[in-house]
Amino acid sequence: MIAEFGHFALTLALAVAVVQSTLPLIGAARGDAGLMALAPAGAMAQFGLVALAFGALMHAYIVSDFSLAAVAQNSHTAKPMLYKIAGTWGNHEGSMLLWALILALYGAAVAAFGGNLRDTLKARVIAVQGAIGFGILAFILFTSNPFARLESAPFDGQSLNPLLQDPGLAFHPPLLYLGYVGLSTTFSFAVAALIEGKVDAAWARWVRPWTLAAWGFLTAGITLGSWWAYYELGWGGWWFWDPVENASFMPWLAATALLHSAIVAEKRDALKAWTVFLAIVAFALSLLGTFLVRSGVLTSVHAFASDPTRGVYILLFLVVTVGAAFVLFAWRGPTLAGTGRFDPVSREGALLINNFGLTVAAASILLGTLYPLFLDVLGAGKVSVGAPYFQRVFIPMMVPMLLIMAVAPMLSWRSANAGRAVASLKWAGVIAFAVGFGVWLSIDRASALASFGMALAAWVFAATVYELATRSRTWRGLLRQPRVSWGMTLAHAGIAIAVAGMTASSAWKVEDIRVMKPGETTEISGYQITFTNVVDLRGPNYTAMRGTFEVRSGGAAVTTLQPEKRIYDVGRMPTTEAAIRPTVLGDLYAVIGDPDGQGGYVVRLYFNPLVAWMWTGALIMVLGAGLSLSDRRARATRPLDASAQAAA
Amino acid sequence: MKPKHQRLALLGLGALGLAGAAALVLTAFEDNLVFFQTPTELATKSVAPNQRLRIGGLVQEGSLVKQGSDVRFVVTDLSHSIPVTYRGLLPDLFREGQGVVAEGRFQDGTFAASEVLAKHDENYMPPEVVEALKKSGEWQRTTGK
Amino acid sequence: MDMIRDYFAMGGYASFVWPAFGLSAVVVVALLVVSLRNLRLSEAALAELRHVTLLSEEETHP
Amino acid sequence: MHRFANPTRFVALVRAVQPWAAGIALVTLAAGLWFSLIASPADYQQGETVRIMYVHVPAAWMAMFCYSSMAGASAVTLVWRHAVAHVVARATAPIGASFTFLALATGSLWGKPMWGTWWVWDARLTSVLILLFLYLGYMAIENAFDDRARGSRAAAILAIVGAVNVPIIKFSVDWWNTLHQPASVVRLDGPAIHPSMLTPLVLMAVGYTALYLWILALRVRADINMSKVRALTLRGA
Repeated sequence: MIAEFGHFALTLALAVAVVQSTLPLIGAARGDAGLMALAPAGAMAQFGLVALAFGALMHAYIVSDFSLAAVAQNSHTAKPMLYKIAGTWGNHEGSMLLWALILALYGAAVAAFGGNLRDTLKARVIAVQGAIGFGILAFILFTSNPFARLESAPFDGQSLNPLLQDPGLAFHPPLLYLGYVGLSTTFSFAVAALIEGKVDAAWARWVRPWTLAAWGFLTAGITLGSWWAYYELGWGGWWFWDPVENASFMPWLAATALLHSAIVAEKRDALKAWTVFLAIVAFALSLLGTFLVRSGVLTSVHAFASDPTRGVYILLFLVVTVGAAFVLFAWRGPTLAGTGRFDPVSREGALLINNFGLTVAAASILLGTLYPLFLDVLGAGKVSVGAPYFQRVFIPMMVPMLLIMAVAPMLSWRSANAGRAVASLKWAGVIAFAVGFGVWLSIDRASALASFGMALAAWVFAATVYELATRSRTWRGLLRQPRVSWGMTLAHAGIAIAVAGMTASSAWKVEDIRVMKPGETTEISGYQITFTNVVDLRGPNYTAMRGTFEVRSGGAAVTTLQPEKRIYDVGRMPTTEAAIRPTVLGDLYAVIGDPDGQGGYVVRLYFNPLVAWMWTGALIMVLGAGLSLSDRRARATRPLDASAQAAA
Repeated sequence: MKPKHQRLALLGLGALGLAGAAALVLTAFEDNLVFFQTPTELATKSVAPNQRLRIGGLVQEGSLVKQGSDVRFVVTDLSHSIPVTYRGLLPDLFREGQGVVAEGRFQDGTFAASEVLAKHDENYMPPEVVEALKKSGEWQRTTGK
Repeated sequence: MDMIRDYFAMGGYASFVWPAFGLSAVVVVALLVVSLRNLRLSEAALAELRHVTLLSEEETHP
Repeated sequence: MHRFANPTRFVALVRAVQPWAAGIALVTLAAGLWFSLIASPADYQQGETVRIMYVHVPAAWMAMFCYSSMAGASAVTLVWRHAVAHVVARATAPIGASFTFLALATGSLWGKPMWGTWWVWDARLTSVLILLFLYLGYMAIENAFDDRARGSRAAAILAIVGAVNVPIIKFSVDWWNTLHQPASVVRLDGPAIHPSMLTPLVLMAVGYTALYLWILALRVRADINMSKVRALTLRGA
């Protein structure tokens, strides 16, 4: 009964989306305030209805209503409650409903917080959101209905993929979607601005907080996903340049570029058409990510061709949405010429380089991700473009970006003296050299490249701190810094820390794979590790084999590591639970594998230096985004139509 | 600075960056852009069984055996060689000593081709000249055949 | 006669050689003709417009 | 260079060049055709099909030459905003597209008997196909707008970005294993082609280049005429 209720709410939401996406547009074109007022009401109604539907689906998962096909395929009575709830979005149907829910949430947020937007702009933004919502809701209802009933309900479900039964992954999709779908708001703003033919400082100011929020969630979501891969897959790595990872990384790069270009559009009335273009591209990449992950093309183009309904629908949706936006951009974009002139060497110039670098990097990742698909379509055979491609393309592109990133905040707007800016950073340069040389001399496995990476991280960090110091001058000035600029400083410092973590963990990872018998001791990176015993134990819905390792350093006991190998009752699928001891200097990481039949076990031990820095850096970046967002100045609470009124 | 110079600088910078990025991408793509692989390249890497691929090299002199429409020959790059079987029509340029590209998959150590393409070299000359060169002993493996 | 027939047979490759030359000729000539025609049309349009403007200018400035 | 930025002076130059280009084109193409179809020998390997080379290779060269000219002119348009540079780029596009199409079509006619296939997705053929798409995209963007000034900038940017493809086409046969053979004429250690075959090839190449200049002159003049027509109509309206 509740499921039918949810289904009904979803259908109603589709009807609301039709109204929300058409009438306000007509109202805005005619100047009819009554029709325009439908927009916020529609957005609120849509959020309410989709939330009801989502609640109904979640209820079905909680009470294990196996008469629903989606629940029967993805849940099980023996699952812990957290994973029953997380199971709501741990599958295709539910995750698309989550997508729709978050989209409606953002629409409602624009309606709620957009009190001082121009009426026409607000109506148009919400209408565009409604149109996207219509596309997604129609997709859910016609191709992936989560409320589809089974003829006869099975006694128990087929359970959730054990790999996904993990707290990290339970919260990964909602965070990632808050980021992906958050970019839809920016997209709607861009399309609305194109319809209006006007992009001014007020518009740019409105777009920034939405981009910032989306960017923060996206950063958090990607980090959580990476962290999950790190401890759950048991390979000791944290990023595999897997197409699914790339699908979330490309929108992040575009959103980062957008954050920076929106600043130029707001402060200097330049790069306006470019900013609008980026807003479209960022959401296009989000949709492309959804398409790649949800259509099944990644496993095989042919599998996609044999069961095409879902994939073809998302592809069509992508082509129509983005195509319409690009046509609109081609038609109206050239009218968005800015008035701001600037020298190549200036803050604007540096931000432009940032945009160029990020865009080209995103494009090269896109190429590497799609190229195998193209070849497959052409019948030219299967190839995999692996991590080496991405490393060789992405890292060289990021090096100059990081070099410039340190200097850019020191440059003045319009026209700057690059020599003076670099000269003022001489201490940062000295620190960077000291770090680079220190690493080179003190670590016997230090390659030139890794030392350079550490020096680069030090350079960015020192320059960021120095820039903050010159900006605030005194301790009191430090406290008086606006939260927006604290946000920038934190984000840049976070990047620096994360770069150090990435460099160190890639360059100096120690890996030891061996067969050990209980009682044996081995040594890795200065730790003596004794394999004590293996016990079998019983979890809520799995059995596990748990190995115990005593870790000592110089005779003193450090910790006990207990990696597990689990076999879930349903599906009999094994998973690996790595045991990790994180420290500031590096993670000790242990994985226990299969027994060799002679009393030994395959054991993998890793020492991953500075991995924690990566997560810390990412957290600091998210913190920076949050801090910026909490600043009243970034939220543009005042009516900012001064320029429009002046023009009228 | 004049707008003209600003545009020139932006264009120059953009072109430079784009060229650099293209170079990076092209070098990183490496063997994914090659149309075929030589026997030596294949000797150094493992090939999944039943994986479709293209091999390229010269048809070894004296290796061509025809039985009806079945053809057997050996593709070589002068350091490694691969035996090939094929059933079907051969292109006109196909002959011993000439370049060839075969598409197919490995079956028990021999390469079962489903398509054979001839690859011609970059030398063009009239037959009489070739004869004359051969007579005078100037004809070298590297420039022809 | 045989010589001519042999020549047109192109060593058995007539169906590849002649279309290649024919296609090239057709495309090049078509491009040339279209460009010439466009030039003529544009010149005619310009001449007519000049004539009209001259006339209308004469009308307004007697 | 800036001297010819003035349309009137530029048209005078074009008018002066046009008859010479036409004359050279007609004479060299006539001589080139005579050499390529009658007075040159068959190849020791490829037999008579080698004659396709005399229309294929010059067309391919012109495809790249036209694109380079178009990209260069587009760069001048963007930086110095010279209107005539843009006229040259716009007039070049259909000529370059025609030559690219010819290179692909005649190459296909050559590939079927010699390689045994009309088409393969190797680096050379694919990059030339992309060149054709770049030309078509340029023309589409250029003509998609009622207001000509709007489309021209987007088209110029596309032309410049697409210029990355030109060196890729040229060196694709050296960088990667392709079915297409390496360069025979433009190479460091001198041409690998017998003089009796080089003669028709060079004649045809010169003829194609002169033909390009001739057609370019016609199109440039028509284009400038039409913009005068538009200006007059606007003033009249």
